[in-house]
Parts: sequence; C-alpha cells; structure tokens
Amino acid sequence: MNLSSAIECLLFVAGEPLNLQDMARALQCDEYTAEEALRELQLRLGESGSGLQVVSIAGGWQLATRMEYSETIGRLVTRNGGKLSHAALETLAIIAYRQPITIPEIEAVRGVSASGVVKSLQEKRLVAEVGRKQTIGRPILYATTQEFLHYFAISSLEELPVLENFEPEESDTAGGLLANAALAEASSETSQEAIYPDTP
Amino acid sequence: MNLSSAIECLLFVAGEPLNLQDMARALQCDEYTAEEALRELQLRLGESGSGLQVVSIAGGWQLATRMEYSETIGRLVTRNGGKLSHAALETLAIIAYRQPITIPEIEAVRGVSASGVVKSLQEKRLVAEVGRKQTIGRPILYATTQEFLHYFAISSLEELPVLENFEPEESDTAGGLLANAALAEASSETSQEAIYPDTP
Amino acid sequence: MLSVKTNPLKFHLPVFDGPLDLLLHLIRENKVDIYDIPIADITQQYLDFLSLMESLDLAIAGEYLVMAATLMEIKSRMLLPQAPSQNPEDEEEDPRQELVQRLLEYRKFQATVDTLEGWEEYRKLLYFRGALENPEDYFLPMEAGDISLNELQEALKRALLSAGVQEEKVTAVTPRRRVSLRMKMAELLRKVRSCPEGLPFDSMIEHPAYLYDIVLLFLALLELVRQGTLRAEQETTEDGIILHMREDAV
Repeated sequence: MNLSSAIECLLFVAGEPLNLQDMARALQCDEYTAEEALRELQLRLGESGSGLQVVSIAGGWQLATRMEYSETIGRLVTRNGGKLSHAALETLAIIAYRQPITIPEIEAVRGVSASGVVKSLQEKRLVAEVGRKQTIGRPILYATTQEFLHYFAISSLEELPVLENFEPEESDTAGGLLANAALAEASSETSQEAIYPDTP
Repeated sequence: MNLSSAIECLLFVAGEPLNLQDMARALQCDEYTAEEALRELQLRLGESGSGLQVVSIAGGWQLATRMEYSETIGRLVTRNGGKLSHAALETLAIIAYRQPITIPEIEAVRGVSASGVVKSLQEKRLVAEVGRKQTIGRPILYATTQEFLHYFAISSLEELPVLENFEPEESDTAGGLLANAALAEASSETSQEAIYPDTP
Repeated sequence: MLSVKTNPLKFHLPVFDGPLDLLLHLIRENKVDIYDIPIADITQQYLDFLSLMESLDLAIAGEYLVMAATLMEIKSRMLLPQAPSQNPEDEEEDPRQELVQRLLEYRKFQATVDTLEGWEEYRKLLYFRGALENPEDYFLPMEAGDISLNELQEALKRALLSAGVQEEKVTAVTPRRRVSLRMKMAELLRKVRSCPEGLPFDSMIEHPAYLYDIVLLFLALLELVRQGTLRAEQETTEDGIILHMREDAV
C-alpha cells in the first residue's frame, strides 16, 4: 500500500476529475499529504515511461493518455462530434467572459441571431441555463459548465486569457497546441474581476 | 512512442477486455509483437509499483486496480455510486424505450460497444436480464427494473415521455412493456426500416 | 482587397459570421484605422459584397441589411455640415462612434477564438477512460437524481440521431440540391479523367443551368488548375475550353 499508487487507482476508477478533497477523504489523509502523493504519481508516471499522465482539468485531476498516442488510440476509438464552428466558439467566448449573460446580450455583441447557436451549445452541455435576469421579459441567463472546462482541457475560468490585452493582429500565432501551458501561466495574474467585468 | 505504453493507452481507453487482434490492429503490428509489448507492460507496471495491473479476462486483457487498493476505492465509489455518465444515460434511454432489448440491438442504435455500459447499469440495478431472445445465439434480453422507476421517481413506464417521430419496435420482442398506446400512435407514420437499418 | 468588380471569378468568397465580421474584414483588408473608418469607401465595399452574394444566389440574412442601412445612415450624417459651435465641448459626437465601439468589443472576442481552437485541438489528443464506450467524453457523469425524464428522452433522440436514423420530415417542396466546391471539384476531376481526349468545359453545364452551379463549376475549374491537377486549353477566345489531366498529376 502506497499513497501515490492508491491515488492512481482512485483516478483510474473515477473516470471524472477528482479534487484533492475527494482524494484525501478516500485515502483518509489530509489534503496536503494527498497533494504530495499526487506529485509523486506524476513523477513516477513520467519516469517509468507510462502512456498515461495526470492532467489538471475542470477543477480537478484526471488520468489521461499522453498526446503522442492519440493516433494509435484513434485507430481503436472513433470519436464522433467534430470541431466546434467558428460561430459556436465565438459565442462560447462571449458567454465565458460575460457570464451570466442573456441571448439578447450575446446578439448585441455578435450582431447576429444567437438562439440557434446557444441551443446547440446547450445540447453539447457546454453552457447551461443558470437563472433569469430581473429585467423586462425575465430573459434566461446562460453560463459555461464543468464540461466547458473539460472540453477545452482547462482547470478553471481563470485560465482564459485577459480580454483587454488581446490584439487580434498578433493572435494568428497564438493557436499553438502548447499555448495551453503558457497561457495558463500568463493568466495566473488575472483576477476574478477581469473575468467577469460586467457582473455586479 | 513505445509499444508497451501504447498498449497501456489502448487498455485504458477501452474500458472492456481487448484481445491481441484488436491491439495489433491499432498498433499496426503483428499479434506476436503485441503480445511481447503486453508482457513488457505487465513487467513495467509491477516494477514501477503502479496501482494498476493487466488482467486476463473474458478472452482478452483489461487494466484493473490491484486488490490491495479495493478498500480505498470503496470509500470513493460509495460516494460516487449514483452517478450516471452520458453514455450510461443514453443506453438506459434505449433500453427503457425498446425493452426487452439485446446488447447487439443497443449497439446498432448507439454505434458503439455497449456491453461495458450495460454491465455498469446492471451493477447499479437500473437494468436486469429478463430472458433470452429466440434468435441465433440466444442473446440475453435486458429490461429496466423497479429501481429504474425509483431513480426517476415515476410509477410506471407509461409515464415516459412520448417519443415523437421515433417508432418503437413492433416485432416479437416488443412484448407487453411497450404496448403503450401513446407510443404506438406517435410512431404510426414511421417505418421500421428507418429505425433499425442494420437489424435483419 | 475586395476587388469585386474588376475580377469577380478570381474572388474567393469568404464566409462571414455576420455583418460585424464582414466589416472587420473590410477594415483589415483596406488597412484603415478602426477609429477613423472611411465610411463612404467601406459602405460601398460592404454593399458590393452584398450584391456579389446576391448574384451568387446566396441568401442574405436580415442582419446584413440592417447593417447596410446603419452604414448608409452614418454616411449621410457625416455629409451634413456641422453647425459651428462656440464651445468645443458640445461638439457633435462622431456618428461612427457607436459602430466603432461595437466593432472593438466584437473584435476582442473574435481574437479569443484562436485560443479556444488551440485548446480544443490539444484536448482532442487526450483520451480518458471509457472513451470507447463514450466517444463524447466531455460529458461528465451526472449526479443521481440530476436527470429528468425529458433528459432521458433527449438522450435517446441523440442516440438515434447520431446513428443516422432520423426521420426525414416530409416537405412539399424539395429544395434544389446544393453542392459544395469540394464536391464539384471531385465531379469535374472524375469526368476529365474519363475523357483522355479532353473534356469540353461546356459539356459540364447541365440544363437548365443555374447561375450558382455555373459559378461553382468555374470556381472548381480554377481551383484544380491552380492546384496543378488540370490543364485548360483554349485555341482562340471564340473556342470552347478543353480540359485535360496534367501528365504529372495522378
């Protein structure tokens, strides 16, 4: 019995992101000890040349395969559901930064009707209804979900790049695969206010 | 890229036993090479002190947690025991509306392997075996249980929402469960072929 | 540069996500300052684009027409001479200001799309446990009692839909089949390949011919010639165009 192997087992059976609290409870230890064991597991997986890795995603940790094996796995598993359209990504971005937000508010930014896109994002569980705005007509408010974080392999909304600093002319180069880590680092300075600038 | 780590990935994502043929096909190698890589994986998992092991089960191989961690896992699973994945929900819906139904019939609708999901639904006691279909191979027929009704807080299957545009199977398997007037009525315009294109 | 009038066939028709997207495209292409948009020029190009869409028989969404009206209104307000005022502070507001604010706001979000796309691409390389059973594995498990009967129904509909067993709604009018450029290219290539002696371009045009189909066919031809797959010959401008496979193309 070894704590890091026990965590490996927990992550394996959970099939969803686990946070330190979940792990500590099952291991009957404190969160600090769980975190140390988690680091040990990450180290061991890396050193032993395992095909698996621990990723930080949707507010917790989850076991995932390493990128370099995606092609092999792709021959076993057929993934359905292609990429999101440009319109869908744009709408998601607006919801992510301005949540909770109503459909008319999204339309005001994009200049086109949004209800169809929002409905399809809702079906994909990337956004959800979270209430109604206390204005005339009491329009539905939408926000992003845990699945949104999981879909983009980020751990929290704070990893979203700061909107104000975004210069579109330079953005062409930003889409790189590993922009993930760099952006996550860069965004650690962002405050909650920067993410929900319009929320009261 | 390492063959034994690639096999580790395949076993990890599969969630059901894989045979050498499946692995060799995904790895684009011969079965002998796949078997060697599998042994290498077993060795590495043992030596590195991983919480996981490769077990031979039902004519194939599967990743599983080591026995000594079962108690720890138990403390996690009892807490998460009630959760249904999206795949589980979809499979449950197919069983609920088409019961009694066999695994191949479920797979014909979902387009992916269903035995793992059905097994987990069975473990949660939401579905149960109710007999065997009188066709070649005499496949097991599954239906929803009393617990299913409890789970959704309904008193009978007739309370399931009417599925417009989709026809229930009218064949021998339909039995009494789907002698639901509303369902039959809603489906009268559609053709059998349209729904089960692959069923003989 | 949107050289719509000079050379329409060379023009590669981009797809825009609405009028703001189109306007930002024009501003970028013309390399003008977003804070000082030459409204008359941009309005003209915007309208040219709409008439191009119209000539290609593409449906123009209402939002584009609303924006066209807005642009023309701004343009006319800018033509009006400003009343001289003593106090520079109550100088009339620039009629373009509101539009500029909207463009700036929209552009900020547009810029994040690349980031999201990168993340999406990276995420698709990761597989989680049970991916074989659950290909859309960003659907996290749901809590017990979190699921309503309607969700159960939706789940089945989704399963049936993804299995391709959706019932086609019966409609009285069958819309004209629209093919994509890629499909048209494949069709053209297939025909040329089966005609070693050369295929007259005219023979590809089916009658009754729709403008959309002819334009698409021509775009397909241009694209294949550009790729170096096809060779187009024309003796004189009066003669028809004869298409051959390039010898080095497979």
